[in-house]
Amino acid sequence: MAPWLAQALPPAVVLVSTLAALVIFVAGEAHQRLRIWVNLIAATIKLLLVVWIGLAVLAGNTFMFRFELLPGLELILHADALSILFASLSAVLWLVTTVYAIAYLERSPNRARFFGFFSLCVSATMGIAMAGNLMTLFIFYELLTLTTWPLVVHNGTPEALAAGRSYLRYTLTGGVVLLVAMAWLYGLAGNVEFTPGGFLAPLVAEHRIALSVIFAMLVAGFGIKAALIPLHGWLPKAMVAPAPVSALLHAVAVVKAGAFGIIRTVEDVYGLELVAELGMRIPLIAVAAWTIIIGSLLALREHELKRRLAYSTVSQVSYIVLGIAVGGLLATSGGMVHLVHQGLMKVTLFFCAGIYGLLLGVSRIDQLDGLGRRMPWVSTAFTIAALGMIGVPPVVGFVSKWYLASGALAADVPWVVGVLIASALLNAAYFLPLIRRLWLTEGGALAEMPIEIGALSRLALVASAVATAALTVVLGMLAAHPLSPLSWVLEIASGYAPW
Amino acid sequence: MSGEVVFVLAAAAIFGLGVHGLLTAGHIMRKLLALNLMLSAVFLLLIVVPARIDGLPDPVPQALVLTGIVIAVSTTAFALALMVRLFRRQGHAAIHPDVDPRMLGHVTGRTSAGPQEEHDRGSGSR
Amino acid sequence: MNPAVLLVGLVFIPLVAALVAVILPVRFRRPVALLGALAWPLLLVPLSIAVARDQTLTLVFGGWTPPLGIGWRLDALGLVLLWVHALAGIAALPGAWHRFGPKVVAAAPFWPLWLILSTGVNAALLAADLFNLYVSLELTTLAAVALIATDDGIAALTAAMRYLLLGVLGSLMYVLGVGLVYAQTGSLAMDQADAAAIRDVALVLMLTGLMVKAAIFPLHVWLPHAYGNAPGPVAAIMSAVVGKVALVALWRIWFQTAADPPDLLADLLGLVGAVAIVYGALAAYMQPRLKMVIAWSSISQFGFLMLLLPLASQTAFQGAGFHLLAHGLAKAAMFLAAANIVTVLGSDSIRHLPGLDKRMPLEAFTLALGGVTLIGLPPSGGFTGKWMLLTAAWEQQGWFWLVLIALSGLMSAAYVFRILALTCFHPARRAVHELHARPPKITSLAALLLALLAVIIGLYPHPALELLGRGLPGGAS
Amino acid sequence: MVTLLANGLPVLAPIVVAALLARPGRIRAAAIAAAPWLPLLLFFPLLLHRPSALSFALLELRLGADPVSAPLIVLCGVAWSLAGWFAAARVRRDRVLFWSGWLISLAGIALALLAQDVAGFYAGYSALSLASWLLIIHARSEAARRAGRVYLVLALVGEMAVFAGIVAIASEAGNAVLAELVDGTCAAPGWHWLILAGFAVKMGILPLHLWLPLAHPVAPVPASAILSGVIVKAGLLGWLRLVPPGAGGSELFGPALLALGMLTAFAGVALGLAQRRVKVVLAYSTISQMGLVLAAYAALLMAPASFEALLPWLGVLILHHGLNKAALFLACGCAPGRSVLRGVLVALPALAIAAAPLTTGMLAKTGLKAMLGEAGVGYGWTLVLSLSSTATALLLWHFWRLVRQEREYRTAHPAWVAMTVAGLILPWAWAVTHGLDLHLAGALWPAAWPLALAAALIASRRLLAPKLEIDVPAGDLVVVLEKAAAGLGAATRRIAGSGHFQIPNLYPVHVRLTRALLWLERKMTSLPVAGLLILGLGGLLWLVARLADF
Repeated sequence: MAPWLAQALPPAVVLVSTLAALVIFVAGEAHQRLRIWVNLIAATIKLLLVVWIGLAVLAGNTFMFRFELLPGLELILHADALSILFASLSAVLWLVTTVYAIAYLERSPNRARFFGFFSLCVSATMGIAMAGNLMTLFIFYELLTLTTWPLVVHNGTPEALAAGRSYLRYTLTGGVVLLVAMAWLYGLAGNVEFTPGGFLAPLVAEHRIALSVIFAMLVAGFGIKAALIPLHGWLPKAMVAPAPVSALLHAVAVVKAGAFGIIRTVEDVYGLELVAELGMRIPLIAVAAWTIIIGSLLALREHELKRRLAYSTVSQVSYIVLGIAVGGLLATSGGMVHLVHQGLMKVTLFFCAGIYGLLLGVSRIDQLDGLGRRMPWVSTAFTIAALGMIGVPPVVGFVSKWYLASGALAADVPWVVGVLIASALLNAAYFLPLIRRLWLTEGGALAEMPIEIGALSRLALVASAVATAALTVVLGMLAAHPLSPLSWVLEIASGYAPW
Repeated sequence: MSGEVVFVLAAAAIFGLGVHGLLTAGHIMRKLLALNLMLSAVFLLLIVVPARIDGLPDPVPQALVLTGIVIAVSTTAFALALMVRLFRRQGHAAIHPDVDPRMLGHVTGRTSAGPQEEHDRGSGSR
Repeated sequence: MNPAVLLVGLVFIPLVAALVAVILPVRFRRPVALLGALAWPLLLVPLSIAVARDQTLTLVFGGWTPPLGIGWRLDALGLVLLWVHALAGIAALPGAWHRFGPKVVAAAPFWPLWLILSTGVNAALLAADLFNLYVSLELTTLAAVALIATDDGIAALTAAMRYLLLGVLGSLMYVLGVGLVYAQTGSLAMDQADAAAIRDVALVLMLTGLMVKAAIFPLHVWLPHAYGNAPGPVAAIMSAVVGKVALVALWRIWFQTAADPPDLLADLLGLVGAVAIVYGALAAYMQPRLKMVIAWSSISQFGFLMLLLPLASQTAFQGAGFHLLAHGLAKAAMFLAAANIVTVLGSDSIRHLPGLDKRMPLEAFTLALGGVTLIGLPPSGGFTGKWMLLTAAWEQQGWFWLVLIALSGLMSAAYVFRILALTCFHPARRAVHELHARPPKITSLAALLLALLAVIIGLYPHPALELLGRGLPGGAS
Repeated sequence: MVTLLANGLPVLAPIVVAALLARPGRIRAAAIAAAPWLPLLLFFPLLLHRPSALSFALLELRLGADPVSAPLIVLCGVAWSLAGWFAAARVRRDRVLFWSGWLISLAGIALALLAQDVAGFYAGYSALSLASWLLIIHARSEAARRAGRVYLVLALVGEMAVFAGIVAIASEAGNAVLAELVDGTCAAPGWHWLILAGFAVKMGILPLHLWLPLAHPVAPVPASAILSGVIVKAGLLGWLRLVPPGAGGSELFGPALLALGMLTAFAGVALGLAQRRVKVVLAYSTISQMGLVLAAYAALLMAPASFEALLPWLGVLILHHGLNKAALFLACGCAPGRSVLRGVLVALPALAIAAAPLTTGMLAKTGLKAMLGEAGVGYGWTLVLSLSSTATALLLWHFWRLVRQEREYRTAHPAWVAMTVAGLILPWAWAVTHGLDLHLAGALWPAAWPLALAAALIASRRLLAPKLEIDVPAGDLVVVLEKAAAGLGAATRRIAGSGHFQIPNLYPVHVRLTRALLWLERKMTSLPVAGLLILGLGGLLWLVARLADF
């Protein structure tokens, strides 16, 4: 591959959607057709680019873009297997979510603003995926905060504004914590790129405590977006945003960015061995386990559909952290692959919840009665994704759980299996009643809302939900296929696993 | 007690008086007078303090004071003009510690929401 | 030719233009002033090249050496601020041009005053001796007060008067200090050979006087009303440079004249800055008017810049200098946008802001970009400055400063996002209905470009950092 | 390709047909018409007997029939088809729901039967578990909902226990091939208990039997038939698959399991005798019989060496109980009290279950005794085994009396007859084709005396205690547990409701702060204060500077 191409592609992946955002902002509200095309074309191009890079990485090419931001502080965009994992997830789901969002917001105001920030948000996510050092990751992480906030408050209702405030409070504080941690870390270690297995080991003799504190701060900073309890408070409130935003927040961008940051911290900055040596591994596992359980319990308490889904995210995203912290080939793979799997399942759930809300005005759980018959496709998609969350094979959730649990045993933390099982039971406890209501309870006298949405849009909405649901099943059924996320992740994890 | 010290003390006293006047006087005119008093004190000090032991006058402070006088004159003139403008607009020549009255709108005894919410909800009134 | 000769132009082009403008009939003042205001920034290009090569340029007039003669010198910090001045000034011109047309009464004094302000600022930045600095600062203050008074409202006049009185008090304290310095050392030069002697009363008087001018909390009381009530372009240029000129002078005196000030004093001044950061942000968050929010934000940011004193390292200087640059650009852009908003809505009460993003998208965008810089989110100029200061704090194990610097962004975020939420995302329930004529688009674009620049310098900060990295203000290291 | 098709089709076909149900009209009708006969596809892999590996699917899926699953495949193919035939005629309400549950269960059990790897097996098993829930709640009555709830909770908990055990295997060996587990490569014994307990839920082993007596009465008749006849046996398959005789240390807990099995056998009868509804009685009978199956499994654990040899006997046991129990359940839907012929058709499988001489039950008992003999347990256990026949006979007598009262008009469906006949023949055929030593003559007396004893007991009970009526609610322990759970829930709600945690409202602070700031600003803006501040700060700086000098 030509050197200039190896340099240009990573920023290109990031900039594609920035460009789209610019066009959308400049074109303004009126040019709907242009906006749709720009959105779709940019999403497709981005997907193709990611696939291209992915195949090239598979073939052994390296991609590296460097830019000296400050003296001794570089902006590095690179593409390793882990980047590709996250990038391809974002690219695929961006395409689907764009289709969904176009249909979802067919008649609503302020679409230019919405789609502009939507694209910027994906830009930031791509930047996070491609980041080659902590600083780059941080920069895009903050950009992500900035670009998602307009989406969260998009509706402009008092609740939305309150949610936006809460979101900012949490994420900006997280950013500050990260900033301090990074200033400290850069001071100690200088400007170092992500290195599989970490690069801090030489410092441990001298700066043991400092490294521990920095690690805790980094995890806390990223943990706010990853919604580790008790840093999760913003996530359920952010539910007031339009459904595509929730889907994006929960599946692609924000919480995933946090989880991805933790992955990078643990694997590429510290290295799990060092984390264990600092005595931070078990606490990290404990935090993740605690989040998994408490998140599920909180979800059980909610009667608002999207809020329940939100708490479910809180719980599920911690699987990723759990897998990374447990370590070893199996658990690391389980955690990383959950990045993709949880994304697919959760995006489906939110798509469906959005469709129910938009077309039927359904927001509470007790309004779900009998919807299976009225919207069989959507409800089937919802059911599949929910079952996947519980971990029912052959949906992808099972694959994650399988690897996580067996990895926990292999890494000699058997109690984690108990956590996973408890979580699966709790998941069942809060998802199965929904499924029962959908299919087995007679519908109430819920009047159909006057649907102001065209047939094509309706089709797009349903199709996106069905597509992602189908993907969850297909990826689960073909988990062992050499091109599946699982195989990809196993490849990555074999480079990391210290035990 | 040498002569210098007397001058310095005098200058300090005049400066202090000026400051007092500048801060506490009600009418702007008085404030400006106090200001000029302070200027005089400064000039006095500038002339006295750098005086060399050998008794020869140092030209630099004198040049400085000359410049200072120019500035003082222009400042006073400008301040007077401003005072006149203010007098014409508000009918008297004094300045008030007027915090923006709209800020009071925040603090109507509301119990349920913060000031910002008040703005958000559109029910704010003074 | 010695490039230092060009320094003359920086001061004399606006001065001469001002004189010419005063002489000419009112309707010619505007174009003359425009020429003058556009001409002197052209000199910055060769000057930048020269400074990049020679570090500092020194010019002594007519063979008279200081202390009697007048000497000018241009260093990196001065150059940076000159650029801010130039850029903010040029960006403010369209708005001023539109607002102070020949039929407006206030236009007659406005244009000459505008040029005199430029003269004063440039001279203050070039001043190589303490007294010269006093004269320039006084000129700047007077011009600024007069410009504020062009608004002619009671609020503006009162604010101007208060600014004038307190400013003069500050200058007098400063000049007292200068006198004492001269008495102690027999020199007025800023880079004192016998720096150790500059202590106590002299130093404290100068510092206090300059702190009043720089509106460092708790000596800030003149600023919010002055900026908040000044005409838009005036507020822009004032927030961009006028306060900062005094701050730069303070830095120079600190590092240059009083080369080895006690650490305790530095810590105290840093602490004052810390309180300013918090207090300013808090007050900004509670303001009911957009311009007041922006003005209070300046108080917070000036406090931030005070942190250079306790940190006092090359990295910290780079950070603070860069923050000066980014903040100047962003703040000017925000004031210009606010000016347009006032023009169109007839008010800048934040209650009238909802729906702004549809009526005035460029202004909303400008506010957003400027806000991002103020918060110091990456990648913006504000972030670069913040990061350098953080690094400096780390290098000295100054944990308190480190945490403070990190938290300052959070506090800025509170007021910035409050404004953004109101402007862009609030349902337009209470928005005003009658809109005034929109100022020409170029005014909006100028503000936007300035805000964009504030962000872009964060992506390519090397030239500025390179310049600032050569030594503390005035060449001390 | 053919192999793959033959192995994969029994799993895929039901899913495809289930998907077709979504289209109303002719397609749905065709799907329902085809559905009953899909289980027959299972015979392809059985006959082919050649496994195939799908390295891309799931976690490297392997499919194929083997001797362990063979009897279950036969049972499933026959019983599920006949019950399906019955269901096609009888189930009228909510057909889509019923048939999707039916077909997904079928796909699940097919996968569980054919999978040769751990993950595949688990996938099939859990699909089966969840989908059979749909069959249980089909009636949508309050009782059905309750039964569904209890079933689901138990099934999920059981499944999670299995999952824990499975990942213990996976952590050692990845997605292990089942056949390799026999060599003892599986996880530590602690995990075995979890696996055993998890599958025991499906089997209805005491005390995890709670769902059976609730579920069977509410499920449609054909669904009960397969639940009781086939699906419960999936638990046995799980045991055999994941804790095969010979797996590390498994022989240690043979005796305990044997005792538990026998206890379940008698307890099932005792609880069943106290029931008043036909299908509940049958459910308890199933529990009791599963206790015997557990005993058989325990015996195999204790004699791992002769596992291969005893496997056909296990097949007889499975086929015997599965078909006969299915026949009895189908009988419940055919008004057996209406004619003598129908009475005979009910009596035949009932006698078989009670292990009357010359029935398949006798054959099964012979097999059990053979197993116990191989296991080397004492004669006492054989006696207990015989006594269990007496107990079963008592229970089935109870059943007979109840079922004869069912005479509301219903046509007898040919599927019932076919099932009964299959129950009579297939176990014999299995025994013969596998060349088992039947000991017919020697088995007659051991089979006869327990029955005689039972008859004597029945007769004497009429004499001794005619009034004795014990009433145990269906599901026994469930009632207690439900009450406890309700109490706990109420208590939690009380606690949670009283001191509801609330974040303090920050507004007053906010207002106070604003007021304070306002006041401060007003003060500071006035010139005297401002000046004082200037002077004060200057003074402070001076003081500090002086201090620093010293």
